[in-house]
Order: sequence, then C-alpha cells, then structure tokens
Amino acid sequence: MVPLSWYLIFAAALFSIGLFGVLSRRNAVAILLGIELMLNSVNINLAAFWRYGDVSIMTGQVFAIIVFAVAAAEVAVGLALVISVYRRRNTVVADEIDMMKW
Amino acid sequence: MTGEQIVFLLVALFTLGSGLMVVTTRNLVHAALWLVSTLFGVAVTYALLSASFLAVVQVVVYIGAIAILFIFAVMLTRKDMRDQGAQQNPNWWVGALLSVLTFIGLFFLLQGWSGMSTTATAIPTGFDAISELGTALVSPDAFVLPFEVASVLLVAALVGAVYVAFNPRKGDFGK
Amino acid sequence: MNFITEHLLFLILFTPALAAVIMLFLPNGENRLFRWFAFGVSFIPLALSLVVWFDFRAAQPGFQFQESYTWYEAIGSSLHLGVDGLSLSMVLLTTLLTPLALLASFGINEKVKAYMMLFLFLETGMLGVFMALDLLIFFVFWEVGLVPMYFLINQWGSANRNYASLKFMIYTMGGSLGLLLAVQLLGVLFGTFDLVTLYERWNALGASDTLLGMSAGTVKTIAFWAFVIAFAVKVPLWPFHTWLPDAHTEAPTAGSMILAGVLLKLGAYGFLRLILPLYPVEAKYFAGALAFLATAAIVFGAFASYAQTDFKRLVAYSSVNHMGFVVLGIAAAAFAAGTTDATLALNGAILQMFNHGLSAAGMFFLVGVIYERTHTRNLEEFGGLFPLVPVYGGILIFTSMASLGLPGLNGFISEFLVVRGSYPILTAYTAISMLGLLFTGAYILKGIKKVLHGPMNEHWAHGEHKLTEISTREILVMAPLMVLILWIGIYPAWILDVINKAVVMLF
Amino acid sequence: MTTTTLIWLIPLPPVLAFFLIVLFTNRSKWLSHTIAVGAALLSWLGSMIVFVRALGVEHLGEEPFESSINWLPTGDTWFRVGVLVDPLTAAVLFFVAWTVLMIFLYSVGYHNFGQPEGDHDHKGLSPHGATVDEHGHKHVVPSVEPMYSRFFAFIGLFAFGMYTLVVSDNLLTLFVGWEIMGLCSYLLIGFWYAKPSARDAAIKAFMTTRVGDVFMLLGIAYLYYATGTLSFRQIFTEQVLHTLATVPSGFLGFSAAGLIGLLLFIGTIGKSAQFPLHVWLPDAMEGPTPVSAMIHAATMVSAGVYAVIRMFPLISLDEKTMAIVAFIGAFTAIFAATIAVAQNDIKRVLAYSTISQLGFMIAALGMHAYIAAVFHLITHAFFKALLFLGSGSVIHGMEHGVLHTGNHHVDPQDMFNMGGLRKKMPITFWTFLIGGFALSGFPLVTAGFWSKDEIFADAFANGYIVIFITLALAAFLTAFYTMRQITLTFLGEPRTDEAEHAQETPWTMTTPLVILAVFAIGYGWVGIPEDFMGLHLQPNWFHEFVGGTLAEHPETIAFNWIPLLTSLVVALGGLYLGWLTYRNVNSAAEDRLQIPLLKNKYYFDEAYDFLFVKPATWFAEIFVYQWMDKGLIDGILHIFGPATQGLGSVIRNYFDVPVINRFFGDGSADVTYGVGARLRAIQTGRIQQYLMFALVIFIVIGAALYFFLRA
Repeated sequence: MVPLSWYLIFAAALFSIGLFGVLSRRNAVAILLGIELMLNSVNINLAAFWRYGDVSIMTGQVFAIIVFAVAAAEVAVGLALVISVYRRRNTVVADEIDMMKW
Repeated sequence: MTGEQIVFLLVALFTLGSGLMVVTTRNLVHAALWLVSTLFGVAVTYALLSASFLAVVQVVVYIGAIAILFIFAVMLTRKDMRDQGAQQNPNWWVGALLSVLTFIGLFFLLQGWSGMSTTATAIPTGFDAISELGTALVSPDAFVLPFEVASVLLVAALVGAVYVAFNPRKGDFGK
Repeated sequence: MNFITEHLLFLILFTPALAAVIMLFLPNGENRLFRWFAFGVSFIPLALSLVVWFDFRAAQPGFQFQESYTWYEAIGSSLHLGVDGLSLSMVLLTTLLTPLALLASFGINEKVKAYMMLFLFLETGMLGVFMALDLLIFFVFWEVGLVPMYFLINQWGSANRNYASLKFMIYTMGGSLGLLLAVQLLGVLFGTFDLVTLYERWNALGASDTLLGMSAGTVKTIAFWAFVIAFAVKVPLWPFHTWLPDAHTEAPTAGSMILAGVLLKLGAYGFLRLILPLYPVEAKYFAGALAFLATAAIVFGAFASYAQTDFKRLVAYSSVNHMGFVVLGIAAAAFAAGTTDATLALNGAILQMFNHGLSAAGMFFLVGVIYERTHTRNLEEFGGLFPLVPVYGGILIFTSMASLGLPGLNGFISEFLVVRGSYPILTAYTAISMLGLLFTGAYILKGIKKVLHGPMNEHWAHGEHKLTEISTREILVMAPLMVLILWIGIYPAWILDVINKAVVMLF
Repeated sequence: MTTTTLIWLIPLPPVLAFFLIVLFTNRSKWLSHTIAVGAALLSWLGSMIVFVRALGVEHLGEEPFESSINWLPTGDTWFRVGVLVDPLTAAVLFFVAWTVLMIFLYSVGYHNFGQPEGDHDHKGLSPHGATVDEHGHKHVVPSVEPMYSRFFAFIGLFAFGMYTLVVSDNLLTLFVGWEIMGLCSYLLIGFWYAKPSARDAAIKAFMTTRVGDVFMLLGIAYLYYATGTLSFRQIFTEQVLHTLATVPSGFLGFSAAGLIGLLLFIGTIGKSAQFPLHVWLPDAMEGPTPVSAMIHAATMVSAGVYAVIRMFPLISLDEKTMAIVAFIGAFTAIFAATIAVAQNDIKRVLAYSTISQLGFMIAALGMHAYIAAVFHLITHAFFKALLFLGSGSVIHGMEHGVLHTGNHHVDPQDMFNMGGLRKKMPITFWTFLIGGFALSGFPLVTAGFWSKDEIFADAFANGYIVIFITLALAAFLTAFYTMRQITLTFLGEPRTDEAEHAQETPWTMTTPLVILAVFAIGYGWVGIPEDFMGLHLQPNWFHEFVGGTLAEHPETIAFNWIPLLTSLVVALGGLYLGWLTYRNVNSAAEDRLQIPLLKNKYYFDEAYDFLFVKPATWFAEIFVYQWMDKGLIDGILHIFGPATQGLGSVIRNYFDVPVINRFFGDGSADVTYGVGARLRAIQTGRIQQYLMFALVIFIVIGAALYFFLRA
C-alpha cells in the first residue's frame, strides 16, 4: 500500500515545480502553464485526502471537481487576457507588461 | 515494496519529470505538450487513488480541453515559430530558490504531522463512489450550492473571456 | 383576490412607493405620462382604503385588518399594521387628498418625474405613520415623510424656498430627536416596540418603580415631554409654529395642500395614538399647560393671520389657528379622560383634523390657482377680482366659509364639539379661545375682501395680465373637497360615528 | 302628507333654489327668479298649511308637532335634531312666510327685471341706467341688475336660514340657521361689493354679529353641558329648569340659567343690533333695499328676538339676567330713537327705528311680557317690512328722476331731495303712510298700536315704571321721526327736479306693499285685549294661542287707562309735532335737530374704531406677528444658526485645525508620503517580482512562526 505521505510529498514537489514555472518564466502563457501544475498538485491532495479518510464523505472529490471548474475558468480568462494584451502591445513577455507600476 | 508502490513511484517520477520539462523547455509548444503528459500522469495518480471519475474528467477536461487551449494560445501569440531570446527571466534563480524553499518548508510541515503515515482502508464492497459523488453534487444537504456557484463562476468567466478577447478595432465580430 | 383582501393595508401602504420605483424606469421627458401615471396609481390606495372603510366594523374594539411582518427581529420590532376608527379616517383623508394634490400638480413642468415620485413616496410615508402599530415603524415613517417634503419645498418652491425648507427640516428633526430617544427608551425597557403590548406594560409601571436609576414617574415625565415636543412641532402648537408659515408659503401648491391637509395631522395623530394612551397620568397633569399652548395657538394664530399681507401666509397661519382647536380638545380629553365631555372633545378634535384637511387643502389650492395666474400673493395687488372670476370667487367664498366654521359646513361641527367638550373641563381657556374664533372671521373676511371685493384692480382686467377663470381640471380638484365639506356639514354622522365608536373604546 | 313631514320640507325649496341657481341657471335671469319666487311660494304654501293645521290643534303647546332624527353621535348617545311647531313657531312661521314671499316678489321689480342691460354697468356695482332709443329720441331708463340671478340665489339661502331657525326643535340647528343668515347678510349687504363702503359694511355686520355669536356658542356649549341636551322641549321641563335655576355658575353670582341666558342674550344683542353691538345695522343699509327689509324687518333681526323668546323660560329664571335684558332693551329703544331723528337718509331713519323697536321687544321680554314681545315682533315685522319696501319704492322712483335729469350728484336716498311724492307715487304714499302710522302706534286702527299698547300695559301693570317712562319717551320720538320722514318725503312740494320726475314703481313692487299694508293694519286686531276700555269683547285670540307655548299660561292683565292714555298721547303728539316742525323745512340747514352728536350717532363708530379695531390690528400686526413671531420666536431660532456656527468655528480653530489637521492629518500624510517615496522603488509593475516578494515574506514569517511556535 502506498502511504499518504508519498502522495503529499509528490503533490508538494509538483507544486514547487509549478511555482518555479510561475516565478521564472517570461512568457505569460508559460506562467499559466505553471499555475496549471500547481492546481493539479492541489487536486492530488484533495483526492488523496478523500481516499485516506472516510470514503463516504465526498468532500474531497467534490472540491476537486470545483477546482476543475475554477481552473477552466482561470485558463479561459487568463488566456483571453494574454491574447488581448498581445493584440495591443504585441508581446506576451510578463516583464514588459508593467503598466500598473507607479 | 508492493507492486502498487512501484507503479506509484514510476508514475510520480514520470509526472514530475514532465512537469520539470514544462517549466524549463524553451519551445512553448513543447512545453504545452509536456503539460499534456504531466496531466496524464496526474490522471493515473487519480486512478491509483480509486478516484475513477476524477481520472476520467482529468483526461477529458484537462487534456482534452485546457491543454489544447494552451496550444492554441501559444500559437496565437507567437511572432514566429522559433522562440528567440531567453525563456527565463533574469531572476529565475530567485524563483528556483524560493520553490526549493517552499518544497522544504512543506516537507518539514508534513513531517511534523501525525497523520502522515495513514494507510488507506479498503473501499467497502458495493460502494459506488461515482454515484455518491453525483448525489453529493446535487443534494441540497451537501454541495449543490458550491456546485452552482462554480457553474455561475464558469459562465461568468467564459463570458468575460469572450469579452476580453474580443477585438473591438476589427469590429467584425457581429457581422 | 384573497391576496388583496388579506393584505389590504400593506397594499395601500406600499402601492405608491412601488409606483414611484416603477416610474424610475419610465422613459425620461414624457411629462404627460408621468402625470397620468402618478394620478392613476394614486387611485389604487384610495379604492383600497374605501374597501377598508366599508369593511370596517366600527363597533368592534381594537385594531382591525392587522398584518404583521418580520422586520427587525433582533430588537423586537416588526412591521405591524392595523387601523381603528381614528387612524382609518386619517388614512382615508390621506388617500383622498393625494390624488387631488397630484391633479393639482399638473401645472408643474419642471422635473415632473422626480416631483411625482417624491409625492408618491410622501404618501407612503404619511400612510405608514397612520397605520403603524409598532413604535419604531411609526418613527421610521414619521421621518420618511419628511424627506420628500423637504425636496418638494426645496426644488419646486418659490423665492425663499431654501430658508423655508431648511427651517422646516431642522424644526421637525429637532423636534423628533427627543421622540427617537423616548422611543428607544421604551423599546429597550420592554424589548418590543409593539404598540399594543406597550400600552399595557408601560402603563403597568407605577410611579414608584425605578427605571434607569430614576423613579418611573420622572422618566415618564421626561419621555412625555419628548413626545409632546415632537408632535407639537408638527401640529404645530404655539410657540413651535413659525416654520409653518414659511414652509407653507414657499411650498408648491400641492405641497401646501398635503402639508396642511395631512402632515399637520401627523402631529395631532401622535397625540391621540401615543401620548394619550401611553401617558394618561402625565397628560392629565400637564393638560393645563397643553391647553394654554393650544389657546395661544388659537388666539395668536388668528391674530397673526389677520396681520398678513401675503394671501398664502394668511391661510398658513389659519392652520395654526385651526389646529389649536384639535389640541384644545385633546387637552380637555386628557384632563377628564373617560367622561362624556372628553368623548365629545375628542370627537371634535378628530373630526376637526379631518375637516381641516379638507378646507385647508382647498384654501391652499385656491391660493395656488390665483398665484399661478398672477404670480403674486400680495393681497394689496389684488382687489375686486370677483367679476373676472365668478366661479373661482364662489368656490373661494365657499371654502373660506368652511374654514371660518360656518354652520352647515364641516368646520362648525368639529369646532362646536371641541368647544362643547372642553367648556366644562377647561372653561377659561375655552372662553379665551373664543377670541380666536372671532378673529377667524376677521382674517377670512379680510382675505375675501382683499381678493374678491372692492374696486377692481384694472391691471388684471385686460391684456396679457388678464385673469382667466378657474379651469375644469382645477374645479375637479375642488369638487370632491366641496362635496365632502358640505356633506359633513349637513350630515356628519357617517364619519363621526366611526370616530365616536373608536373614541369610546380607546379612551 | 303628514304635518311633520311637511315641516321638514318647509326650509328646503329656497335652499334647492340656491343650489339650482348657483350651479345651473345663473345665466338666465328669468329662470333664476322664477325658481326663487317659486321656491318661496312653495315654502309659503307649506307654512300656511302647517299654520292652519296648527290652529286646529286644541292644546298645541302641550302636544306640538315634532319630529327628530339622530344627527351627531356623542359617546353612547346621539344628539338628535328635528323640527318643532308649537304656537310660537306657528305664529312666527306665519309672518316669516308672508314677508319672505313679499320680499322675493318685490325683488323682481326692484332689480329692474325686463329692463335693458346697462350702458356702463359692472358686476359688483348697482346699475346705472341704460340709454334706449325710442321714437327717434334717446332717453335713459333704469337698467337691470348685472348680478340679478346671484341676488335670488342669496336671498334663497337667506330664507332657508330663517325657516331652519324657526322650525328648529333645538338650539344647535337654530344656531345653524342663525349663522347661515349671518353669512347671507354678509353677502347681501356686500352685494355691490365693488363699492368700498358696501364691502366694509358687510364685514362690519358680520364681525359685529360674530362677537355676539361666539358668546352664544359658549352659551350653547354651557347649556348642552349643563342639561345634556339642546332640545327646547327637553330643556323646558320643570325639573331641568329647576336645576339650572339653582346651580350657581360661579360667575358674578349668576345661576347657571342666568349665565347661559346672558350668553345667549349677547348673541341676540349682536343679531338684533342692540346696544352696544348696534353699530352694524345702519351701515348695513348699503345693501339693496329688499335686503334691508329682509334683514331688518322680517327675518334676521327678528331671529335675534325670536331666540330670546324661545329661550324665555330659561332666561326668565334669573332676575339679574332679566334686569340686564330689560335695561339693554329700554336703553336701546330710546337711544336709537334719538339718533333716528337726526338722520337724513330715508333708509337710515328706518334702520335706527328698527333698532329702537327691537329694543321695545327686548325690554318687554325683560319685564316678563312674553306675549307682548311676540305680538310686537310680528306686527313690527309686517309694518317694518312694509316701510322698508316702501322706502325702496321711493328710492326707485327717485332714481327714475335722477336718470331723467342725468344729474348723478343728487342722492336719491336723501329725504331733503324729495318732497311732494304723494302725487307722483300714490300707492307707495298710502302704504308708507299706513306703515308709518303703524310704527307710530296710531290709535285703534294700526297693528303697531295694539302691540305697543300691550307692552305699555305690561310694563305699567308689573310696576316697571322707569322702563315704562323710557319706552313712552321712545314711542314719542318714534312718532316724531316717523312723521318727519313722511312729511319730508311725501308732503309739501317737490324740492328737486328729480323728485319732480319721480315715477310710481311697477306692480311687482307695489303689490307686496299693498298686501303688507293689509297686515300692518289687520294683524293688530287678533290681539285686542278682552276688556279693552272696559268693554267686553272677544277673548284675546293671540294671547290664548301664543300663551299656550309656555308651561304656565301668562295671566291676562287687567285694563288700565294710564298706559292707554300715555300711548295715545305719545303717538298722536309725536305725529302732530313731527308734522308741525317739518312741514316748512326745505333743507338740512333749516333742520334744527341736526346736532352733530346725534348726526354722528354719538360717535360710536369712531369710539369702537379707536377702542377695538385699531388696537386689535396693532396687536395682530405689530405685537403678534412682528414682535412675537418674527422677533421673539424666530429670533431665538435664528440665534441657533450663529450659535452653532460659532461653536463650530471654535472647534475648528482650536481643535480641528491644529490637532486633527496639522498633527494627525498632515502629519500622517507626511509620514506616509515619505515612506511611500522610498518604497515606490519596489513597485515595478512586474507581477512575478511581487509574487516573489510575497513568497519571501511568507516564508520568512512562516519560518519564524514555525520556529517560535514549535516550542
């Protein structure tokens, strides 16, 4: 049997990888890819906690599904923003998108 | 080491490897494809956790829809097919450091938690996880409200996405 | 239908407000639409209150058509509505005057939508006060009525409107501060604002009980005066009356109609609904003081009215004079609660409220009619207009006579009942108030003399200033008022019976 | 139709006529006067039927016609109103119906119905005549009244008020009729409202009577409180009256009955123009003449006396009140008579004469001479109506003359402009003569003689010698000024061209004169004492009939020669002296009785103006409005404004600005600005850097917490 800790460490590792992607990539689309990884790691946790707790309580799975929906929404909005920015500024490099600074 | 553990380790390594490729590869189209393989690995993980419905949804929604969406986005936003210049920003090492620190922090936190070594109990016979899940999602006693909220969020996000991505200068959307 | 019959009061109360909200969504600039919409909608409360009037069982004690809705559970306040003979006559007066006032406002051409909306909100505010059986709701509606009136004066008033509207607002707000505190006091003490409950429990307190570290008697006295001042400002009682001439004079015509016709009644209604039942002991103790103020209002109101050169101010001061009789009746009733004299005095006071609503609204409207044509209210600039406007003149004399208290018209019945009721109780004050009654004649005749009689002011006879006769629409505004004035004057029992039974059961 | 139903209906036709005319027919003169006169005729008919039926009832006093309905709810009981016809009402109804009908008819002619519209007539002014083209040459004829319909509407309402008052079974509806007449007198005296004098006279009449009315209202309230009812029949029971007579009122030692009676009597003082509230009545002559007849003879002033007669059982309970009543009456009788001798306006003489005659009635009541008062009330109503209508006819004839000569400076009402009219206006002359003789009490023939004689007899028999002498003097003066009037107006030769061209008036005006003249003579015969001059005649019908109203039938007074002789002497002497003095007087300058004091009515108008009107106006305008409302109350209010502002500026200058603004406000802003200026370098707009900062801080804090909390 696989202990719970393996899953959790696996998820933590995936999370950190995603975080690295978010922090280091220049391309906005790539940043979104990193975020996807982080969301997936969370989902793994949710599923694992469901499995290792009382299986009749479906909270873990339900929230995993809700995370799916949120992820889909996030991707849709995020990519739409990226495309919109690209149209206007002809770039997708996150460093160059700094209109909001003082 | 049981067979299941071996399978898990293989899947985990595959997934993490793919994930590293996602965040490091220069070619974004490749990165998106690596994402597909990572997501597939996660789907297998769900299957290992007996969450069959999640595994299927992972494949259908994530790989089938979201990943493809990424590929489109990448293609739409590239000036040419070659990715020129650095793909990492100058502070990438700070990011790497922070990620490692995060991992270490999480690891230590997990180490200190008593439930870490819990093992799974067997799923009772006749227990239909999918039907339970379905009931939980639409039952007023359970999660119908968050579920509905999520749906509304999704609709709102998609409408918003259309609005944001719509190019008013061309103005030929409605014609 | 069941829904309607079971929620009559609720519907009467909120139909105008709902209509006002609907008006918000009507297209801008359609002035005719706004007028007719508001006018038409205002018939719904009228029709429903007539239904209530005819379904009302006058002989049955207590409140009828009660409805209660959760409103503010945490502090024990609920939207509790209900009517008895006293409030029903006031509700009827309100729903009757509002359509007439709206019809009278058809001449308004600026910001029609806002005007009509404010008017409908105003109706809800006034009706709420009359129907509320919850002290907090009472207070809320009391203040709600203030705001639309402020804007009506401030936006559609004449020259000195800023001063007048501010004075009106500050006076009334200042007066109701004490009321708010006293209302809170009662609410905190008993954990409920429900009037029916409060009647019993507040009166069960003996003077020797201790409240808030003082004797209950002291607390009650303080609360009593807090109530009295709030209502006295609204009535208005001398010496809290000086907002009234300014507010009335500057308000638009329909605003004055409602102000005199209904808003002043809120104060008197407060006396009857809250002060007499809640503070019988204090009211009896201070009845002399109240009677003094009332007599002062009657006498000084009449004199001040006589001193005016502005037609509208003259009519405005007449309200002080007439409302003084209401308070005189109330004071007499407070002094000798339960006797036949008290019953008669209260009958008179309540009927006087209704009657003054009719005649004062009519008078203000008639002043408005002539002001609209001549753009002056200065009595010295009129004179001898009777041949130019015979119909108007006839209506003016008729309404003036109602205001003067001519027997055969409504004012006499109520004034006689008040005098009859208070004579044995407050003989000296009643006798002095006769001086006011005498001068009522003087100022009314002065008004007629300066406007209609005497040599004709040729300025209004020819050319662009030629005075035009009262229009059909304006006659339609006056006609219901005049019919009621005459009807009550000849056979008052139809309304007085309801009032009388309510008074017998209440006090 | 039952008699009670009929009684209910009597007042209605005139008021219906009022509404019909006002609302519908006011454009048609013919229709309006037809409706009005028709209504008067209906009421007259109803009254006559009721009168005749009343005659047929044996003990009408004990069992009158009565009927009532619930009117006002008063607590657990109802206040009932209704109608009542007892002998008094029947007798009053009789003369009211006749005089009202006559006046309605007369008004048609008086307002020149059938004449052309005036050339320059305005609404609100009396007609000035119209030019007509007849046979090629123009001449001026009287023009029709521009507000013809309105006049008939008003007198209709007036008649309604009077009928209501008469048939009322209670004091409240009596008061209603009373006040409606007050309104109508206001409207009718001010009928030609565009004339400032008429307008002011109307207000004066209304306000002066209102002074009385408010007292009367108090009296009614008191009576209602004291007895719990206002119905005459219920008040005039022995028990109630006894209670009222014995309960003290707490006011100057009057009993309750006395104070109530006094308050009600003050109402009568106002309405019947008794001293000191008599001032309105002469001015009221500004109204059209039928109005003067209506107000001064037949209805309104009679109503005042009627009210006292009605309430006689109550008022007579307290001798103090009765003394006041008698004094006021006697004083007014002589006081007004002295003024009347110095008046030149034909109607003003009659006005003062009315005041004086009403004083007779009041004085009679004050002497417990109930029957005499009622009798004089009725005879006076007939002959005074006749005199007023006659004077109207004279004025009308004179106006004809004025229109003929075109000299509008000639006052057609000034008796010194007349003279010799007996030849020009014979019917008017003879009827006026009858009326005048009745007023003077010309022996045996006229009604006035019998009624006045009865007052004298009562006064003498009951021992009121002072009053007897006063009234005798007043009667002498009455005969004197009456003859002066007749002499100046009708006898001698015309003194002006206008009088020369005066014309007899149309039949609508002369017919009422003739009918009233019949009553001015004939009505006296119903009240001839049984033992007059020691003869044995028929029983005194009037005494028997009206006396039945009272619970205790008044006793018949034994015949005495002294009052009869006094009556004869003052009447004949006064008439003779009047003729003797004035047969050769041709202008006001020759009249030696034009004493300024009398001419100016003892300066009462001026005194009242100085004592009451001016102070009241000052009180209203200066004291109440300017000083109290504007000055004191608003002044205090206006202090709130600056005071609040002052308080505000103190708080602002010494707390807000230095402490809050400088220290906390500006200080914190400065600090924030400085820190921000240094910190803005990290605000790069690069989202990844923000995230890094956040994570660094999160990890640092997390590590610190972990480190510290683990322990």
